[in-house]
Amino acid sequence: MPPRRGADRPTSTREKPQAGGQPSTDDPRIILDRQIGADLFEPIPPYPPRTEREGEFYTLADGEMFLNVGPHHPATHGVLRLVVKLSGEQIVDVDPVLGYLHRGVEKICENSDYYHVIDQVDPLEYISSLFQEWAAVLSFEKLMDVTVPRRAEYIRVLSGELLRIASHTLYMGFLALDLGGLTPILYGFIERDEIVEMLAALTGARMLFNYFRIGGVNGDLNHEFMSRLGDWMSRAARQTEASAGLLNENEIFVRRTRGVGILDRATALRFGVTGGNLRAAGVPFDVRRAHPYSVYPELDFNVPTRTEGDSLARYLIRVDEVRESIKIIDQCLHNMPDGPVMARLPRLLRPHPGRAWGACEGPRGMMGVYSISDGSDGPFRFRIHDPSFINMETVPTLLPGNLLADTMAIVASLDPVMGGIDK
Amino acid sequence: MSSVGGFVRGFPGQFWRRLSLQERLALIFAPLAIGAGVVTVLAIVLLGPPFLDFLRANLPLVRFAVAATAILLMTVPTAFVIIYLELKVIARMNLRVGPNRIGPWGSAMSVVHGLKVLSKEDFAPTGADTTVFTLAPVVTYMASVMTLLVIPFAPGLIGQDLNIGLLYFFAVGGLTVLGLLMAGWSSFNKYSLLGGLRSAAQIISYEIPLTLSVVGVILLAGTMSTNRIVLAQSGSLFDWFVFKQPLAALVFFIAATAEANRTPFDMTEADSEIVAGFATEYSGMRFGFFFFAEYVNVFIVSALAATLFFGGWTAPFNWPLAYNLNWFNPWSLGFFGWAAIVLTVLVIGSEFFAVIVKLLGGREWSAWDAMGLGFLIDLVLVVGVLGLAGFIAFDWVQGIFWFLVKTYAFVFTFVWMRATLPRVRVDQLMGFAWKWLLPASLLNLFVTATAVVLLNR
Amino acid sequence: MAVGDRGSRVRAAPARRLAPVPPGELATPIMVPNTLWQPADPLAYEGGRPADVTHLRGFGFTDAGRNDAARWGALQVVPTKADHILDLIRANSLWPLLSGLACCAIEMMSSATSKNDMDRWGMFPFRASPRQADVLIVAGTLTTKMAGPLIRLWEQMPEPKWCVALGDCTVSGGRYKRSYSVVQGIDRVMPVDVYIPGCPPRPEGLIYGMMQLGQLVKDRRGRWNERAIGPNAPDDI
Amino acid sequence: MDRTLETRLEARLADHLRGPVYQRHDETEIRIEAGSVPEVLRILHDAVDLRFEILADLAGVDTGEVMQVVYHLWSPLTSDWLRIIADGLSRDDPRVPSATFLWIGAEWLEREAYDMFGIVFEGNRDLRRIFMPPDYTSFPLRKDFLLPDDAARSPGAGVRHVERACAPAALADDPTAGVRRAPAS
Repeated sequence: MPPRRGADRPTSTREKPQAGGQPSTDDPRIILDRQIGADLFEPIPPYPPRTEREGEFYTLADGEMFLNVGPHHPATHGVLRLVVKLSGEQIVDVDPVLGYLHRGVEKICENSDYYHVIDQVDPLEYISSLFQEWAAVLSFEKLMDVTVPRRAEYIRVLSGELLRIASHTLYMGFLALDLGGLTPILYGFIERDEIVEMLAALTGARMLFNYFRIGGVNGDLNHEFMSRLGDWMSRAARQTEASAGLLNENEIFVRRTRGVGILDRATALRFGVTGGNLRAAGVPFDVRRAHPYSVYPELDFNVPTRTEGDSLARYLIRVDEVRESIKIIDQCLHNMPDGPVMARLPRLLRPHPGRAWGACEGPRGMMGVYSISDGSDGPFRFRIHDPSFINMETVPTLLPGNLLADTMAIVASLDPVMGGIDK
Repeated sequence: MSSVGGFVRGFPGQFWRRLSLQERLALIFAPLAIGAGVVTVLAIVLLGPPFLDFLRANLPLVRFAVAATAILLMTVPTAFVIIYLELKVIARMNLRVGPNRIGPWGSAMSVVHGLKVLSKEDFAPTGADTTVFTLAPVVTYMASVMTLLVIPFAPGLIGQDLNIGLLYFFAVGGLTVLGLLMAGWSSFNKYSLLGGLRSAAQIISYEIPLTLSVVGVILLAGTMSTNRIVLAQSGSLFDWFVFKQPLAALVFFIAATAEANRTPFDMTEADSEIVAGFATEYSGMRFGFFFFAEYVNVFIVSALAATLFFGGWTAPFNWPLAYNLNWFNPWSLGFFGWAAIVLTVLVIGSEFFAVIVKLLGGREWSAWDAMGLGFLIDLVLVVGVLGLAGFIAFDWVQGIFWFLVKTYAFVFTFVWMRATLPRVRVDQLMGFAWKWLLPASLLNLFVTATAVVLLNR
Repeated sequence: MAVGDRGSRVRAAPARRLAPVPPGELATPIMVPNTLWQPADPLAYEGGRPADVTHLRGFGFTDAGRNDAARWGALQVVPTKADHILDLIRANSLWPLLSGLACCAIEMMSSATSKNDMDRWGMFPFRASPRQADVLIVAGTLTTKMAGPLIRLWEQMPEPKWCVALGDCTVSGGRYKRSYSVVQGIDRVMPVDVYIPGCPPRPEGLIYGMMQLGQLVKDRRGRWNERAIGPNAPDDI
Repeated sequence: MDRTLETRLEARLADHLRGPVYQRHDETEIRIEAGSVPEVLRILHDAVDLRFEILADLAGVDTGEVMQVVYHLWSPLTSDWLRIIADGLSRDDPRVPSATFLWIGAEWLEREAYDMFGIVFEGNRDLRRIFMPPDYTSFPLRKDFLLPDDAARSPGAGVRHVERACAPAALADDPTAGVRRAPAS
């Protein structure tokens, strides 16, 4: 039998075992083994600790116990697994275990050509696929010195901001759901469905739009998209305000999130956190402004910033960003230029050998792609940087000291997407 | 010879083959019905008087047995109704449709869910303490059901009119936590354990404000018998205790919400934190018991709130109770008279409506369909008429009506809160109980006692 | 381990029906290491050998399977008509397990929300605990690391239970056919009743699949343990 | 393209640079020795005229001959992304000092690079596999970890191998045979 791993078995809290502990014989697991005459029991972890951190974590003090949250848990947003060390209901330490959704996308991209890569990066940020495509095509366009037509840029910004709103409405809903509220997630899904349906009219897919192309976008705006968008824009502001008010004015929600999981400015910078979580800590870092990449320099919008850095601030930042995105969409619709939506490119893309880094601002932070070309028709190295990965890395810092009930509140307020974290 | 034998053997077969389905049914069931009727009449005539004497001899015992059975039987449909209410109301509040396929407007959905849960595989996880694991749902369910014994549904309709009714209620209702704790401990699962401990802490700390908030009512009514508390509020709308004890009513409602483990105090089965709390490892029938007990609890706390603060079965306005119908004494006809009346009404009415349906519906309605529909229509009408007559004639029908109206208003409020509110944290929950509810109920008790003393002087 | 018997066939295969490959290269077939799950009672499966396959085809017809009161419960004593009625009931109240793996999970939730409401057929609420769920909707890519926990979830669900493979990745590996860490179709590690292709399928697709599952439940007439068993790959692979 | 950044970098990092500062589009690229990573990152982070305070990315690269560790930094003082390539790690035993003393966020990024490439970051206190299972032995993103082609044409007919059991026969004598080479830029 291959070594059984993981802390997902109950462990004795009666004594203080060594790292990779040897619990006492009244451990229920040993009794269980005797009952069924099998040798299922293995200490946790089943191997001597490989790092000092692991040894420190898997050593239980008196009155502490491990709780294995996930990989299947109603509130882990996918297949995240948090091994939580509890004393009572208070969290002592957390060890996130990733990789339950590691699909080897980078390897597949390095074995495909540039067109397939755009399709392969879609399922990473499966709530907001376009931004991962955007980072990829930014990097490829730098590799190939392609200039994108302005109309294509505007269409990219338009669809991207729509998807940002969809992602943020889902974020509010999931945060409320993890706090026990049933209704906001359904209201959020109403908005999200509206948006993905209109994007489906534009791109042909509901979730994994394979829409952006190197040097433009796949198709021009069509009538159904514009009519749906008009319908939605006529009530978007009112709807978002209403669904945000459902939570902002809820005393229980505010009490659950204020002052919880505070991520201060210095820590956020040392972690390299980007996106709303960083802006909630007081750093006005937004790639759209800090390092303009599309037609964003021409557009007028603010970068909302807060200083508290707690869950409530992170939530309110998202609400403000939805307002800003609506402003941006309005401007895009008003100064949408005419012209082609694709640059003239050869069928077979063989850029000169070189390296390029493209980054764009996704709903969760900076999406980056570092691609190396060796002159063939596919990237030699394709590196995907996902903001959720860094956001999730802050969890072992934010959680200890809080109660178990706050675990999911904090994780949800960081807005992780497991597909992006695990690649 | 063979022909005779063939005739003898063939006769019943041929005769049977000639009959239509209805005739066959009639041929089978008519003798059975006649025989059963004869046996029944004989049994009533011969064994009736001594049996009635026996029952009359020890009436309280019989009364208690009947009441207990009736209450136990009544909990299941109550739970079904409330589950359906929750499914549907929450769906509407979520801008959804909710169940609408099974039964009219999906009204059979909860029944189907319940039966499905009961028919699932039922096992205890390896390493669980099987005895405790099995007993826990029973304890919870029985604790909930037993509290119904002192709820007055209508004048005269109460399981047992104990003079310490409220004390009994809180004592027995407190047993619920025992079941939850047993479930959490015996499940061999840390989530279950956390849920059980949470429920213990929560329910025990909310018992105190709950009980204290009721003491004011007891002072005003001068009794602990729920029946007399209701009587003390009889009269008009403004005799209800909610107007004399607003603070107590508020505290009671909040504490009762926590007592029934309802949102925003549903820490014990907080989905997003501890997977399903104490019920994580439960499946099949045992889980069904928990499932029912939760909703029976909702009904019970709603009923108690209506009883203590909203006048129980008393009408919100002065209603001429027991309207005197001199021209018709229902008891003068006796059993057979009533049976004759009901049968004639049903048969004739069914035929009448069946004819109408047949005429309106035309060909696609077969005779049996028409008769079935006619029977349904007639039944609905008869029940409606009888109910109206009963509402006018008997005060207990009125009592049940008003009682259920008030109770389900509260049930709706609970469902509404569940659809609206997030969940509070454990420490916030405890802090609220000890820092706010307890002082409030104590203040209310003090003010009430002072007022009672001053007014009585 | 979970597909150990298939693995043995696989190792036998290439020499016979495939171009010869350098020894050792690309040789090790996928063994989804079922390291987390073990049957609670090893004797109940395959005559005491710790089970490699986690489905019930082999088990349902052994004596242990027939006489396993815990597994069959009351269903053994009720007649078939009653089973039919029970199946009507079950087909109309299918509680999915709230377990999303990847992208398709979002569409799974979307199919339960206001726009297209699964609750109309009683496919709600999503249960958080596998003990109370009827349907395991495997929504999203199943990686080799997640296979063990998923099999464990499946084993924790009480009979009768059904499995729905939602999305291309779960049906056949889909766009991750070439990946080094993805199970090529969950029917290599667990039984599947309904396959719903699409990347991801629309919510209507999931609802249609669930209605098909209800039809399946009715058709089986109480023989819910005779379910179609993966893998869908030919046996001689 | 920020010309002043080039002069600033050359002024600050003259003795660490290995090759000229390379600029293209909105990126500035410098190559350094693996050993000098801590000093360079420290200078870039602290120097008042550089202030590269956000670690945008940390990537491992296997060029077929050598390993690289690539850092991307962002500074409010320049309009360029700064790319630092720690070059010349041996494929047999790639080692590089950790950046966690400056950015604790680099911890998981280095774990990922270790998981995918086997690059050992000295000073990282939690250098385990992060994505693949703990008992996994291969390093998938190395160039000699070959993906099988489409299911129909692959040995095993669609049944995927999880790991490379051993080095392919072709690679036995030449460890980089059949491996795509990096561009010689």
